[in-house]
Amino acid sequence: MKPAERGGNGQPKIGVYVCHCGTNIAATVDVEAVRSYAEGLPGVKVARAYKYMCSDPGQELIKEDIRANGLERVVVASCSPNLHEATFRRATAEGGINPYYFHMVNIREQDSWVHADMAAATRKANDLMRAAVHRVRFHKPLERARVSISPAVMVVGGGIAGIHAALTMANAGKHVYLVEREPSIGGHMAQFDKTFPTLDCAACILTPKMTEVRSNPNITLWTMAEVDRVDGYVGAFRVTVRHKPRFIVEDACVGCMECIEACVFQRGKFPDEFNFGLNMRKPVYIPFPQAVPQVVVIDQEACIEFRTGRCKKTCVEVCADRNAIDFTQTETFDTVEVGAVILATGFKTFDPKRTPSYGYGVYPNVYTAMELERLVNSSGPTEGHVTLRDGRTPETVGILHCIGSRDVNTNEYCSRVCCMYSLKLAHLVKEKTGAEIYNFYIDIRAPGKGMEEFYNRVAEEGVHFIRGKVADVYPEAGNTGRVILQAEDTLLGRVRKIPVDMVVLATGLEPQADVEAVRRTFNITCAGGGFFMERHPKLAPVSTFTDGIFLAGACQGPKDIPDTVAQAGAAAAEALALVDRGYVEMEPTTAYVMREECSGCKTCIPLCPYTAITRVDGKAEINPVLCKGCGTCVAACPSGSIRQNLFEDEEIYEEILGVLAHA
Amino acid sequence: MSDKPKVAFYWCSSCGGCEEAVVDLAEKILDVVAAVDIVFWPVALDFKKADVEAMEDGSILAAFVNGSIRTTEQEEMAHLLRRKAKVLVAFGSCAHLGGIPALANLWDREAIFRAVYLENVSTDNPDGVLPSVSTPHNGDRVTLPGFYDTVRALDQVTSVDYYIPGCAPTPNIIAGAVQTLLSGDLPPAGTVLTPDIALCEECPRLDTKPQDLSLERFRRPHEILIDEDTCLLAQGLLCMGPATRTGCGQLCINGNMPCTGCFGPTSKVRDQGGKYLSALASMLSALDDEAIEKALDSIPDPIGTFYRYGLAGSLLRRRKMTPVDA
Amino acid sequence: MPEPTEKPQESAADGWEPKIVAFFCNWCTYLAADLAGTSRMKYAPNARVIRVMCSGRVDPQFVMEAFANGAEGVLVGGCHFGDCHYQSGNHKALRRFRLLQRVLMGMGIEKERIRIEWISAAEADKLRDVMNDMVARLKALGPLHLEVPAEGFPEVADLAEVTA
Amino acid sequence: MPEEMTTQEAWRLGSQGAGAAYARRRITIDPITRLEGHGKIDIFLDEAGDVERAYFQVPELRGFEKFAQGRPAEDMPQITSRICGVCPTAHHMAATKALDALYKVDPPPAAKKIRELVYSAFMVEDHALHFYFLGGPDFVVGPEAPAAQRNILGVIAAVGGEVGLRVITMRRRLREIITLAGGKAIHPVLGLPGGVAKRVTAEQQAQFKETAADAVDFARFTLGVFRSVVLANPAYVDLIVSDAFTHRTYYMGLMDEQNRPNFYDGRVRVVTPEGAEWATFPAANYLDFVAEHVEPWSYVKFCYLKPLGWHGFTDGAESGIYSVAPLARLNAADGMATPLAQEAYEELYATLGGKPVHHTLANHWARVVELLYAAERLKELADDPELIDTNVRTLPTATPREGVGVVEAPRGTLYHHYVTDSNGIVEQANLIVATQNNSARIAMSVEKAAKGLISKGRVSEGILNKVEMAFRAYDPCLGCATHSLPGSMPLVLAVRGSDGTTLSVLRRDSDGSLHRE
Repeated sequence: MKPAERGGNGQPKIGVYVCHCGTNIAATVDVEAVRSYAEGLPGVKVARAYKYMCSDPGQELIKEDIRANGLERVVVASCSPNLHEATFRRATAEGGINPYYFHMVNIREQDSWVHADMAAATRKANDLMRAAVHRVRFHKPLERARVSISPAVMVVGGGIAGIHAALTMANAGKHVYLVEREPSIGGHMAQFDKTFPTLDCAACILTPKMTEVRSNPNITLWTMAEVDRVDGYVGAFRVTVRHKPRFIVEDACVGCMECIEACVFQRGKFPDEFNFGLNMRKPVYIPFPQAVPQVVVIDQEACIEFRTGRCKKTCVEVCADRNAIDFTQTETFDTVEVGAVILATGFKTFDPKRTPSYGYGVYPNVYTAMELERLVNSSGPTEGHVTLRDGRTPETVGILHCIGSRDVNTNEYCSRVCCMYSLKLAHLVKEKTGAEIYNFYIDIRAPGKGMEEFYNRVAEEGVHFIRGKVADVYPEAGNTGRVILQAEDTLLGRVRKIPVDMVVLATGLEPQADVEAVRRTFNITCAGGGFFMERHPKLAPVSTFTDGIFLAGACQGPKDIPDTVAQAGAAAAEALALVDRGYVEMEPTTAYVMREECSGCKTCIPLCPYTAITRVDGKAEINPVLCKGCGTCVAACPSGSIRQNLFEDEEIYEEILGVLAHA
Repeated sequence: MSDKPKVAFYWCSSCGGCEEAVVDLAEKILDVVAAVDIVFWPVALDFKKADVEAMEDGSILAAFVNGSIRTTEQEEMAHLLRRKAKVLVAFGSCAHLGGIPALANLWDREAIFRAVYLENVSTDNPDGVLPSVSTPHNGDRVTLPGFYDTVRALDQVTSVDYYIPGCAPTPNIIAGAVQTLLSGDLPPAGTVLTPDIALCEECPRLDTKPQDLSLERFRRPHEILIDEDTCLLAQGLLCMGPATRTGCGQLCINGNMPCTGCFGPTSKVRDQGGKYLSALASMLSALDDEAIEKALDSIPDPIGTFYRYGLAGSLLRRRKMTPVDA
Repeated sequence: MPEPTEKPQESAADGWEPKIVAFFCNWCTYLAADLAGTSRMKYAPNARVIRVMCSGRVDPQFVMEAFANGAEGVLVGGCHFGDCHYQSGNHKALRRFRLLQRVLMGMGIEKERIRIEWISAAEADKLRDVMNDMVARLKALGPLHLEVPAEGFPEVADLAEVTA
Repeated sequence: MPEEMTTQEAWRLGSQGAGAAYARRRITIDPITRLEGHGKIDIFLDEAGDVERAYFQVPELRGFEKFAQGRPAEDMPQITSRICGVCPTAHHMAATKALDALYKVDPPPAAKKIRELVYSAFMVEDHALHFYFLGGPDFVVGPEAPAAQRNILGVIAAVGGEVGLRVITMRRRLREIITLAGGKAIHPVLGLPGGVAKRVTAEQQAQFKETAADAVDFARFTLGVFRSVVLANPAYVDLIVSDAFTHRTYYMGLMDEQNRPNFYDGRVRVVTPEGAEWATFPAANYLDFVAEHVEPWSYVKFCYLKPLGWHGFTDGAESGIYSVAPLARLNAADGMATPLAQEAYEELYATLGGKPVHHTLANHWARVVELLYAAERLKELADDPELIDTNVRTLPTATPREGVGVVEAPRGTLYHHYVTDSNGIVEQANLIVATQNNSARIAMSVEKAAKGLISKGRVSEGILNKVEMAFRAYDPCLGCATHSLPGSMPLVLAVRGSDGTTLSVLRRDSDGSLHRE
């Protein structure tokens, strides 16, 4: 552009204020010199120096000059804008002009405090001042846009975190869509027997909440459903949900389970996922007794009708006029608009096959902790009897800690719950079998309420603790079915070989397998270890960098149930705070397209990390709500047709010319 | 002379393509001749500068000057015509932004003379004779105009009212501009007399460009078989279209070759190359330094590519000569 | 209206000081510069910082404009990879920067005069070191005379005289 | 004035080159031509008032040889075409052929045909431009006619308005061929190593056929005009053969294997002033035969035959000075490749007394002969079914290093020579531009004309047109455009004694009127 065309809005009246900040600035920068220098700059009508500009009298100066001298622009040279930009913008607004007619010069953190030579520091202050005066002439009035928020919310994941968050918000009167990909909600907690450290039964505390979800009129529960895509933005996410066919008409099914009885398969023939294949189920089944919804599901892979099309369909006969069975069901989709989303997609347990030395999948009596949870559970595959695959009841059990945790070859982090659930399982097994229990641990980590006490209690019960990692697991000679655990006891300083009937691997927690896909769907980031990244580890632990998307439970990192529930509550509260306000206020520093100058070349579209740019009638269009104002599209637009509020090319060019004194 | 508006044409450092462009008005040129008095056209009419000097200042309606400023003589004529013309029009890429000859700004006079007269393979010049601004002849002198170190665009020598871009400007652009000027309804000074929008807008291939174009590297035209329908950028070719004014009728693209940017940038851009390199680098998929350098190696001549016609008119204007270059 | 400007010093001998234009991203490097202040670190006063939201906003034209108007060096500061507040602005900045650097070198501007650094909000010491190091290198290089050599341009007055 | 001058002083002095005060101090004919900048002639008289020395100057340089360095070779066809906007196609083609050689790649047949088609269309169009708009008027209207009529409008007046329109239309249609097949008429874009960027469609070929057929008729018609206007007029024929426009030099041209001129491809052939073959060589060997000489008073270099050496501005078998362009090509040839052109060729030599013809003005006639050939060749190619074959590119595989390309530009043999690194980036470029080959002979023609027409300080009024004609006969690029619009090239001729006093000033104004001052 030719200089002639850079006139901007002419020569507005500018007020300049230089802050002493006591001696913080004045000791190194000749404040008076800067003030008088500024006075000589084009457009400057008022130039004052004051001891503390951020003080009320200081701000009053600005307001008064705007009123009395009709200032149209304000420049304050003081501390970092990160401290007081908001303050002076407010003062500018209260003076009666647009708050964005203000610009701030940082002569403290980035000048007086970092330089010793007064002449140089003053020269620098002059340069920055000149740049600000140049720049502020081009400032435009800006408004913070308000976007109204859809009151509905969505919770993804029906584990304890999702259940708790959903109930909290539903009870606050918000409509909640709860999306769960399994046939029933409940998540991992539903598979636990007891919960540490209090040993109350998981089902007993979880089931009521599950049924409450079912009965709460504010909750739309979608099981066997997954989020397919997310469009829109905070306040107005359009979420498309894919429903996998259940082959059962949910509303028609009363959960009588007669169809299961009547199935042409006399007994279970297919591994029961809920019990980790420790027992078999039929093609038509209900995941577990307390399942919510109480609705059966048909396994398409297993069902004869699907495989041959020539099944007697005894199930249909018995279902009779309820007509709940529908082999014709197919995938369906729902799209709903929600103001906020809580991700509670949970975790997956570490697969011990990845560390073969422990013999999982090789020796029948090596179990994972989750498998043991089912074995000790009275409604589990063995009705709560700890019975080995070879039918024996174990007399010695080895529990190996930190499988897939605190290990550079698998996961470096501590999974945080393994120590405690190992103690819990040790207690339960001992209680049920009186077996000798050996815990092989690196450290026992028992922080938190009642944890250490629980550790002591289990220790007193005579459970053995061996400080050391098991190096090798191999079968005992003579086909006893037992295996030898070899480990170096780092306390005794010698290698121990302990034969056990049963090995339990305390597997760690890992991000869900599809965490990357989910991350992309919701446009959030993952931190180290692959768990979803919170906006700030301390001050914004349930928020993400994408406004309106919150995190609850183990999808953000390994957690026990109390922390998960607490965090679910926090996420619910954040989401409520957002949707209850009814609107979101946007920073105005967004990018915008000069439509008539845009050639529609599409250069900008893939650059936006927030997919804020779309092509409408052959031209780029930026959604100001999605735009976060990074300006990368502005820098990239090859025809200069994209601009950015408060960071207009002219404003920055003027700053450049301004700081270069002999320009 | 009649009271028809007076028009002057002049060439500075140029190839004559701009004159050809005028001749390519074909039948139209007779209309132009009918509409104006051409009072000055070195290729056509009285060249005596004295006559032009004798004219009243501002007595010429419009002076169309093509070519960049390379010699003292050209600079002098630019100033003279500025004085005599109400409206001074920079005609063609060279006058507008320096044009291809401004690539010489990567060197200086000495380097160019050396290449042309001393180090040239077919030149036999044992005594190292160089052209001189003044050669003695019997106490008199045969003189040549001075040859500057730097090629300049017309508006770097004198103030310019309008620009007609292109290498060469196309007949429709010229006809349109002449009409505008004769209409008396003049656009603001400094206007480039073509649409202020990039080439892609009119490009027949735009729809074939993917929305999420990301390139591992760029291609050189001789490396690939160029598809005649697909966006050239999408084929990895460095097409300057997105950073170049439209109005040319996409001649090069219809010729199945990438745009090389002769119409210059839009009015919102100060440096065509700077802006476009920003856009192009953004398209690259490379993430780490090594991959980036590798990808950038596929642009063997960034300056010659991004400033093919605009080096003189760019923000930096010329190369800073260091002793190493001498 | 003519505005007061600082008269440039020409050589290290008469106290010439290289002038650096710095573009710092709002979330990392600018905060690092603030931290350097609150930590009362001391560094060379040659840089003039222009704040942008993201290093991805730095248009190569800004850098060229700076050099064209007398900057002896340009420093771009952004977040470390993975830390970008806008996910990948710094990646885009780096790609543009590397290509820009090639162009500038082709225009006779030494590589050391243009620099990009990833400085997190916590790395005040790195900011200080980068500032000092860059000033030292620029002093070693000496002034950058980019303006087109004056001898190539007889004053209009001279020409008038000639043409008279 | 001191020999040592500051640059500043030198520039001011240089600036005076265009100064009017300067213009009246000696015979100055400015401008005359334009290769890179417009030409200038300085004529110095001795005490006796006779011509002591005439300088033909080209006061501008752009330095393509230098700024080609560092550019990718494949950009050369487009960059070097900017050497000349009148014959960009010639530079584009020479550069493209240099790329073929550089990458050792042979274009598919269709590509070669498309290239030559574009090139032939260009030759017809450019020769027509010169004959009607530029050189032709000297004859069609007459060298003695009022200057104001010696232009295209005069031609139209002489031969009829519909002819003028026919010329303009023909030219436009020919340039359409270049645009359709080559992208742009001014600075085409089709050339790539190993072929062309774009194939020709069936619809386009249909259009090309039509235009080509008309072009042949048009060329015949033009020959007719030349016969009736020039050959029918003994005065013109005398003028053509008059000694003032005659130099006995070597002649160079690009020939096919039967030694017939081919504009696009072949071997370079050079004949002696007697017409005997002196050398024939492939483009790649040009450095063994062609060299350039530098004079301090012009930015243009002067070509000569290297083995013979530079002996100053003198003609004859001993001097290395040679000539190119239409007449030179015919002199260097044994015949023409197409029937109509062959006829016209024989007629020319029969009329002018056998080969070689040394009369510069015969270039106009030779140009018409070539116009016929180009049109006939254009038709052959336009009718060729292979023209629309879709295979128009052979992708280069060899590592580039060095390549020379040569074509016959309308104004003579044109050499492009590139040396690159292994990545195809130009390290060295050498360009011998058509008119450069002629510059020595042009300088001689000018001096000879001046000497022949100025004596004892007396200046015949005919000198201006004659010097101009001598010059224009070479068609040195845009200089010829002096006739493209009403009016004529203004000339100022001041005769000055050695003492510096002005003896007389003769001036011809744009309206063609002559004044003594």
